[in-house]
Amino acid sequence: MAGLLQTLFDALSLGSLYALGALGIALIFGVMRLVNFAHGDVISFSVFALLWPSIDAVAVVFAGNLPWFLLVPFTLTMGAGLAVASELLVFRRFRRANPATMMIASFALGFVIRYFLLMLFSSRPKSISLLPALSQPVEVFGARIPLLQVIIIGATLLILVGLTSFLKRTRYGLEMRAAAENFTMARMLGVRANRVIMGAFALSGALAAAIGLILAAQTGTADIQMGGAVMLMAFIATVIGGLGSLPGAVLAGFLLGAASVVMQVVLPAEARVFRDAFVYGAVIVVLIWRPQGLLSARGTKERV
Amino acid sequence: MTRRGIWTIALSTTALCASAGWAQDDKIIVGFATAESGFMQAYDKPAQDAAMIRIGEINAAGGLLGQQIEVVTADTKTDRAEGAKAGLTVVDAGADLVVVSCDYDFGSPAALAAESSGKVSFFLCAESIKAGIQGVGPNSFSASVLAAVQGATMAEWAYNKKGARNFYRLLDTWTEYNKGICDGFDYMLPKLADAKLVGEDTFKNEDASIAAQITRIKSLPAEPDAIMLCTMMPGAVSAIKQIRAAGINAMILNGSGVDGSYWLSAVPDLSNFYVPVQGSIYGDDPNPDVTAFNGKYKEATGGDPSTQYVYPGYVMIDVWAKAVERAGTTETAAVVAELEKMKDEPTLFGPRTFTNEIHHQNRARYLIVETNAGKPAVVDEWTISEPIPVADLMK
Amino acid sequence: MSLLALSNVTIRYGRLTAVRNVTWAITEGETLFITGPNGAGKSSLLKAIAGVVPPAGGRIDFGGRDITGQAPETIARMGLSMVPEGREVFGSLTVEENLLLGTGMHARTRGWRARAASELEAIYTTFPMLKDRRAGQAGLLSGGQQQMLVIGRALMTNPALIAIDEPSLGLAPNIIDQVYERLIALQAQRSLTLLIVEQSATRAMLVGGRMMLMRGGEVLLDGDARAMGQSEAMQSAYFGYGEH
Amino acid sequence: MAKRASIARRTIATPVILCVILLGLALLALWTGSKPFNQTIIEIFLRVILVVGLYIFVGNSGVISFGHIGFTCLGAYAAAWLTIPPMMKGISMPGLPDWLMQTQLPYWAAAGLAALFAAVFAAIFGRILMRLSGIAASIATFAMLAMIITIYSNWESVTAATSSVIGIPIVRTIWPYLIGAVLTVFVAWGHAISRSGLALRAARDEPTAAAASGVDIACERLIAFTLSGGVMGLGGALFAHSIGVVTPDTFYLGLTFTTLSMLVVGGMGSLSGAVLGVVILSSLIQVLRWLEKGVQIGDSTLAIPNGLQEIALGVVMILILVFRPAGIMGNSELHWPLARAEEPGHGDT
Repeated sequence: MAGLLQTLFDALSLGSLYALGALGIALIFGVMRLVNFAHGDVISFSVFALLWPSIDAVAVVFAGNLPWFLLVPFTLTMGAGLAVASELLVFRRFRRANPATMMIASFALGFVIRYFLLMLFSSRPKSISLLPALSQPVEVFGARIPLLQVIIIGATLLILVGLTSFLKRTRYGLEMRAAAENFTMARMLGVRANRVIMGAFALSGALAAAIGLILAAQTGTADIQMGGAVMLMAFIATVIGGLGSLPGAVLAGFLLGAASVVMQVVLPAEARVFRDAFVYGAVIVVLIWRPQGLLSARGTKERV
Repeated sequence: MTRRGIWTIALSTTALCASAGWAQDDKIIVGFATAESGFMQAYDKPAQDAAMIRIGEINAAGGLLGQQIEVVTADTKTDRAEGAKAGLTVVDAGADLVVVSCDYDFGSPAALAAESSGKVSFFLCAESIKAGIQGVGPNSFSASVLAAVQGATMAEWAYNKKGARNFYRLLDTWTEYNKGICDGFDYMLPKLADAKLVGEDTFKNEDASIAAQITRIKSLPAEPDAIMLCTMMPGAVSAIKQIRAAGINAMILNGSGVDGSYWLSAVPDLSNFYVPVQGSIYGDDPNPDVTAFNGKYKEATGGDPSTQYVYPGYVMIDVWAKAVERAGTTETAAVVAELEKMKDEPTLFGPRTFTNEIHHQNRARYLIVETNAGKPAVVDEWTISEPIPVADLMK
Repeated sequence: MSLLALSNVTIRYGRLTAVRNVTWAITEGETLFITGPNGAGKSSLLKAIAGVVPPAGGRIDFGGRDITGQAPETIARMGLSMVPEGREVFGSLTVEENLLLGTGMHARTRGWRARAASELEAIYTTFPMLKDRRAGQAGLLSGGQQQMLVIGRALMTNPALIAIDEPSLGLAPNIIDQVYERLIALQAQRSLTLLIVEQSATRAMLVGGRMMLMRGGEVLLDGDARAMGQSEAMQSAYFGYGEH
Repeated sequence: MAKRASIARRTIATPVILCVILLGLALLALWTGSKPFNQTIIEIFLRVILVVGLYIFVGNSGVISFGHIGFTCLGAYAAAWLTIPPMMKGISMPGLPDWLMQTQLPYWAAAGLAALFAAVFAAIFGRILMRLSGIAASIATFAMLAMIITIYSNWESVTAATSSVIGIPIVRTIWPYLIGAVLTVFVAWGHAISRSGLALRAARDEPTAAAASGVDIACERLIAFTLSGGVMGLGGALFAHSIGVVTPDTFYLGLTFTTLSMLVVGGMGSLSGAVLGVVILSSLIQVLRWLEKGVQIGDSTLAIPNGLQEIALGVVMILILVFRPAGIMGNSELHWPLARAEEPGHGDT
């Protein structure tokens, strides 16, 4: 029982990461059909933003020591800031470009960010102790769950609720949803493209930063590559969730998280190393079964 | 997104510089085909600095065979294809000894290039059996100790000194180094009466969360006495942090890859945590000369050694230079022969042995560093009862 | 004076030219039907007017200002509202949300909510059906209802001119009649200018007003719909008899 | 058929010019006589093979594939299986079937078989994946790559898992690589002007129209996918011989994005673009490395800080794409000077 509960928490907390990532990618994909490969690097960047540049092994923490109520907004702002900057400086130039071009551009941008960090911090992973209070276990129905897991799940739910109400209640949210479903039509109704896209980037950047915080708190490491793995999964989640469908992205994110946790649990030891092969196999199956994604937003034009 | 520097195309500069082939055989040249940039740089540079210190000492003492040792370098960019190029570059530049990257996977292309040009090559600190005869050829060596020895050492030591009986094995399948540690552990465990493996699991270094693996440990009837954790940075920190966060306080045994205090801040008050090292960077090495060396290193580089992986670089030049002195030439066959004669050759960081079947250490004296309440310190020293047979290493 | 004026507008997609040097103008309150067979360039023309496809040549003026190559939102904000082919409702949004989007351009001005509310009421009185479904997903509406919705949505922007692409596409005849009834009524009460693209000329002849016939990216005929109905020229032009 | 011949005559210039460029590089390498530079040119040829291989599918179908490097991996390991001395294989990869364990072929024969092997797998995967299109297809291909890599990184007994597979004979002369590249260019050209290639490009440009005129898009894609899979396999095999070691992670995202970037920067829809993308980006990197090492200008050395090379590279790539969103060549091809540039065989579509 306790074990089962534990597994449930494991699945949820991993799923949360993927869901947040998928959301961040889906938001941008929705409004401009951009597969943003720089997303992972925004994640890393917002973590490194907590450190002073230095290439020696020991991390020189600066903002990392802030109390959480300052730390969190600071990091989110960093992420959002970088994302918005990337839209202003790079992606705005690619409005009429085809998706492949945009994709490679985003990749090149991520490349630049990554090597920029590398230059400032060297390739050696830095260790930071974010919110150390979180790294001890708590009793939940007889299972000892790492407090962090509980918080991750809680925070994710909070973010999801917040984002949903933003999208549902506010004018801005309404325009964003409309734009995600059919950008041209929205514009023909006077929805200002740049405002919406900018908003999407800000949100997605903040989400990336949130992931960065979680990863950093969980792994205690700031690594130039840290965003990559999550971003890949998130990216896949966005697609099997249904292009431009935010709920789909979240759903798929949680499914992927659950899938890899469950596989880790049920597979026999010798097959366990092939876990990802099974996960990706499942992905292919899902794509064949529903190429348009689990919850595809009606009217989303296929343009990649 | 990738573990490595991405740009694997293109012409290496040094290529052109070296093109004219100004090989000058009246000089003794050490060529470093190592990573000056990218992922491996953080691992190659410290060892290379240590090597430079030894070279400096030798030159200060009148040089080798009465000649000053010169150094040429080429950047592998942490990339295999670039590595092959870098190897060829330093060979073209007349290197008598080709020093290649710490990691076998990244060092081998350069080492193979050296081998095919009949040069002696040394891996800075690769710890796979392949880093030598088995993976490159008869003229290739490694300056470090096999990963397997680390796993075996920890198992035997924990069994004898800590009374550990129930072991759990957690392997990060990312690199050969990680697998090597666990191979050594697997080799040693059956030799320990009534020690048993109560469970095992694998993860990937980049896994965002190893919660599932931890849950498996926690669902054991009883917490194991010791967890053999075969992994390396950066995943190691994450794994350790998550294990402790889940309330598992069992003894954690590691390879040397997690040595260093630079990451301990991530896991406040870490305790019951053991690492085998060739020498102590914490200023408490039983051998005062090691502490003295640490001082030299700080002078030279402005920082203390951050891990024990600094030391093999020093050992490497040390043993090679001795071999050259004894052979009275830098000619490959002679130097290799002298190296293979070395039996328990004393070095600053413990005895070294090379034979004609293995150019690596399949047995070595290790210091055991215990981290207690976040403070690492040498608590013991251990040498495995017998060398690990090459057959077991090759399996 | 003319509300919308095109001069020598040309539209190209890569190698192929969809519209060739088209020139015409609409005056306020007018109803203009553009008819013609598939690939005549009708829709391309509307897209260019709405700013979705930048014309390769020529110039478009609306309300006395040059809007050539302007962004769709800018044009919409000037009071030119477009109802594209295939209706394009936002399926995942509710009916009311779809309508509210129409007030996008007022979102910044103060008191837009109030205006939106009154606009909504107006639309609901015109299309009571929408009121019943206000909270339902727009994607679930029937074709006819969706057509009403997009027209309502266009009205929410309270435009000077509405351009509608194939309003009767895929609708049952009796529904089409309803749609047009509403359109005509609206035009009367709001002094709207209507620009309607239809495949078949018959509807235009029924409704009356000015009609234009396009083929191969060019305007062949332009005149009174009913009058044209009788003319032989119409027939031949439409069906391409007497090619030379 | 006469029509095809005329297309061939009209477009033959493109592959010829490209091959002349490649030959020029090879001669340059011989002239400098520097081993490292020779290796550098070999690497360029390898990239040409991979990027052109990618072009055969991506360029003609317009579907971005993240999976092709998987076939390179298959090819590289196939070459390893076929060329490593049996006793070494016995140690590192004991799980190999006996007949494979005993075979040891010359590298060129192995490369051929490796290409075939990769093509077969491409055909199998393609059969499943080609019904997808757009980004769904892209993700599916990536999932395929990830599967291949995961399996190859963990199948101890057959691929030696993550450890470097060693004992692959190293080929350091430039000719085999030149031949491989030239061959690839002509294969790509041949496919581009074949009925299938033309149909595929038509489907890329006007999907509905093509489907209406009875083009079986899935089938045409499958052909291109298989062909390019084979070429990628060839590239993998030669790659293995160029450095003598293979590991699965060599053939993952890094190489995938390197090759994709070169294709897109060069011009996704253009064979010349594929080749020029490699040559141009390669030389760009070379220049940047010079700067990084520092160049003598008068008596002062100008050097850019270490690590800036990659950053500059990324920035330049973005700039190229800003000013030429369709890549350097766009959709057009190299032609004899004065001859009008056009896509091969596009004259009659």
